[in-house]
Amino acid sequence: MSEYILCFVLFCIGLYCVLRKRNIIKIIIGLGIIEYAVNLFFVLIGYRTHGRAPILAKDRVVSNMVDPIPQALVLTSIVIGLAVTALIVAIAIRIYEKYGTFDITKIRRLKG
Amino acid sequence: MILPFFVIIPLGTAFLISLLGKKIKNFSDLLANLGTLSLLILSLYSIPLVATHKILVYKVGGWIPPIGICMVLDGLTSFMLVTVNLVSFLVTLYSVNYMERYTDKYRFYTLFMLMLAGMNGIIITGDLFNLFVFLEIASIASYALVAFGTEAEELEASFKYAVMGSVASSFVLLGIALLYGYTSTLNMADIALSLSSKPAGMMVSFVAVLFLAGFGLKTALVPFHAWLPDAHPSAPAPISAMLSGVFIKTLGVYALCRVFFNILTVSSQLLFVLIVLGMISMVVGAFLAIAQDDIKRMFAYSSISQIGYIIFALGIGTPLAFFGALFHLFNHAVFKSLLFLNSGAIEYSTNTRNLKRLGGLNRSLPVTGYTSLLGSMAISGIPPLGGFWSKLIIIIAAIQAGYFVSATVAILVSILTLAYYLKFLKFTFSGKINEAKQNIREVPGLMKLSMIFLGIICVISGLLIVPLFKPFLQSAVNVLLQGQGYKDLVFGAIK
Amino acid sequence: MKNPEKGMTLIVKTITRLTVGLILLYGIYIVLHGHLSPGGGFAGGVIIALSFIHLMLAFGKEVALKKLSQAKASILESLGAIMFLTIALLGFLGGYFFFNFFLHKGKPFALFSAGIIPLCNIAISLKVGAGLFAIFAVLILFKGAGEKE
Amino acid sequence: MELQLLLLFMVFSAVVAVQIEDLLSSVIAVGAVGLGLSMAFLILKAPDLAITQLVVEILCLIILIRATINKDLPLIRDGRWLFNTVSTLLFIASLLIFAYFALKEMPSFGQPTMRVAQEYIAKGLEKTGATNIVAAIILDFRGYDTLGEATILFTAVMGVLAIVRRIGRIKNEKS
Repeated sequence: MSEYILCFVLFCIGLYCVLRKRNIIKIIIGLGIIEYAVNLFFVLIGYRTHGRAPILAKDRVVSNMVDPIPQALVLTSIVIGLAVTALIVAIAIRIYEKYGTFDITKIRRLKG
Repeated sequence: MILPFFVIIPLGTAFLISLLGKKIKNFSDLLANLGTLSLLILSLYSIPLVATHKILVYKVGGWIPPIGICMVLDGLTSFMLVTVNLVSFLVTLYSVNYMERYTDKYRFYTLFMLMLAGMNGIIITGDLFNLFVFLEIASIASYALVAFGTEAEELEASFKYAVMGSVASSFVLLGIALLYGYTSTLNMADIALSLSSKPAGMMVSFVAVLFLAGFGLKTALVPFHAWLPDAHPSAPAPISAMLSGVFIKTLGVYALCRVFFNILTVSSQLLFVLIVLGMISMVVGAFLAIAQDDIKRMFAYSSISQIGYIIFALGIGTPLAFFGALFHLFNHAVFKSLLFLNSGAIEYSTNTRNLKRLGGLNRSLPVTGYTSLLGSMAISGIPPLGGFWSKLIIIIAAIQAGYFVSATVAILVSILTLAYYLKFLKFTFSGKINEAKQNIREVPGLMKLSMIFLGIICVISGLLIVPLFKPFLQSAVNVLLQGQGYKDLVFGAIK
Repeated sequence: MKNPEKGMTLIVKTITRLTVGLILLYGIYIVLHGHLSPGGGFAGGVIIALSFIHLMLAFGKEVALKKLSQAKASILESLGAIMFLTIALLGFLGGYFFFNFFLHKGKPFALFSAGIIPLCNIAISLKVGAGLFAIFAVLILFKGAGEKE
Repeated sequence: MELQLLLLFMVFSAVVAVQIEDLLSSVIAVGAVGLGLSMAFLILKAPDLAITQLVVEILCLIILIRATINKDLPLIRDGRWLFNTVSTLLFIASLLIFAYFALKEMPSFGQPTMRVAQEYIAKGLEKTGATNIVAAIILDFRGYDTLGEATILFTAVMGVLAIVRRIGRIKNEKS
């Protein structure tokens, strides 16, 4: 249980960073932390006490494997995180070029 | 089986366009249009399939669900496929000329087809994690497309949208993780089966709240709407049409419907939350729309307001309300894409979209003028256009269910809608023509063609409630109504 | 990275020359053994991309782009994507999209086993490696042309 | 026990990354979170993920440092919006409390249900021929997901290439 809670705390720290910080890079960092927390949560769900990695060995039978599905899903999720980070960093670099700052309170041509 | 082709065709075209688009002239135009046309034909072909089989399940890789991923074709799927692919075909037709104004047109088509692949993937999938993957494909493509013009405002809007969208995706993924931990499966029907054998508890409501936050952000319901009025106007007009017309409906409304009504059994409190959110969106969107001078921003706020109608109707939860919601979804997809394409045409010929600097365009842009008139009349609910019937059904459903106040609000918002569309028409098309805009010409033929098509659909979409065409909509409504029956149908079809 | 045109000091360059081949080799190993041991196409692809990025950071962008230009990387990426889609489409030979169409799955624990899985791994690694390299090259090149200093 | 310590370390680094005023330090602190995550995957018996997370983390770090380095950035201060901070904290706290009660209904840590996963473990080798069950899942049982994953990366690359175009529009000669 404590593992789950700590994982959620990590999620909330990321959320706080995204909602409250006024710097583009900090917001990207916050998104990264959220993504870490979700990935970690997935793997925590699949963990089995004294389990073994889901890879078959040549010479012995492995009986108590951890759940392989979350690992497969998280692999996909990590890639998604990387893709989003790369795209947002590209946008951020362009914004820096146009506005000369990373501070979103100074980037306010749109009123939304 | 046709189902995998809804993903294979757009993906294949996207990869080919990115490989060859730069080298061969006009190749990307041709291939993209062929791709969307074939998708439209396939999606129309899915209607008789659903009518005969009721539900079809395709097992990807030959693995039986829940071991493998399955694709499901039922009434709702077919309805959404027709809506999405109809709009996307007309939009690609329009882009052929419109996107001449931008550089690197082939990249536009690549991203467009990827976004389309994502949306089709979301619609046809029967697996929750797969839904998330395709949701991300569509979202990432749309983040990039919003910034396609690479002006400062567009980048800023895109950044805002990307951050909000990523947070929404994280909420959805967290919800999926919790559901997986709780039920130990990912197949939607299997999750429904597993949940039905467990006692109702906090878990399901927590997951429902997470999904509501995630999909609500993608739908731009009012507390989460801040990104939409920036992102939709910043995109090139064809993309605005796609985003407002079908994107928020696929990623938001469809996914929400599927998850809430077919997988989780949603409590009545949560449905009431939907009603409240829908009503707030309706009112706030309409009031903010009146104050706008930028045509596209006005339309974007209007999208929030109209999505409010759909969510409101879904929250009521009676058969008639579902019917109204889906009917309005289809109508809104048609007329909002028409209006955004019109705004693109206005911008194309006059280089501005500020209402204050326009006027008297009706003489020089007759096609745009008349189709905008049709679109505006349809969205504000003038009989006998499609929009009138869908709003009428929603209001009748609200009265039947006893929500008198909400029904009154819905009528008032409808009048407000008429007011701001009249403002749009008055400032743009009637009155004295601006001196500097004397010698503007009508937009190229393909753009006209796609606007005329959408205008015609606007007029005849009211026919969807006559008995001949009603089964198309009714089968989609039945999917929502059967609720938990979804899992039995899917498992029945596997065997 | 003060001067991305020229690269870093001699020490870094010498060590890079020694290690970059090994990193590339390790990436290829991870890709090919994806179905037997941890790793797989994605991780391997990232390692391959990292080896080129390593080259770019140490020697400057000219050297790295001579080995693999941005346009070529873009084409390779599209090819990888098409290859993966083709493998998936070939599944229709067995009747289903994504069907593992090798009837004989090979001997367990052998390098040539598991049907389409190693082929998919190779396609993914091609895609991932070329794609990430393209992203990185673009971000570096962008800086060279865009900012004032 | 070591898992909890690692998680605490990650939470601590995350707080540092969020609160520190210097951007480069912040990026490096988030790198620490990522590497901690990689170790956590190893402890949780997910070697595939550990490798992937490690290499992805390195790449992310390079990209992020690329975005921050060589720019004279002022230190970040925020604080004026006290009310907003309090309301955000309240929102997050209510989310945590809600999550706590929901998590009580989960199967407890270390005992997953593994209804569908059992099938993969039992039949994975026989049906696909791959000894790495994770590889068998991502490329055979759920290969369609991986097609989506590859497409996401492709989309991101196309998106980056589209966004960094120097000239987005062809200006109309009249205006």
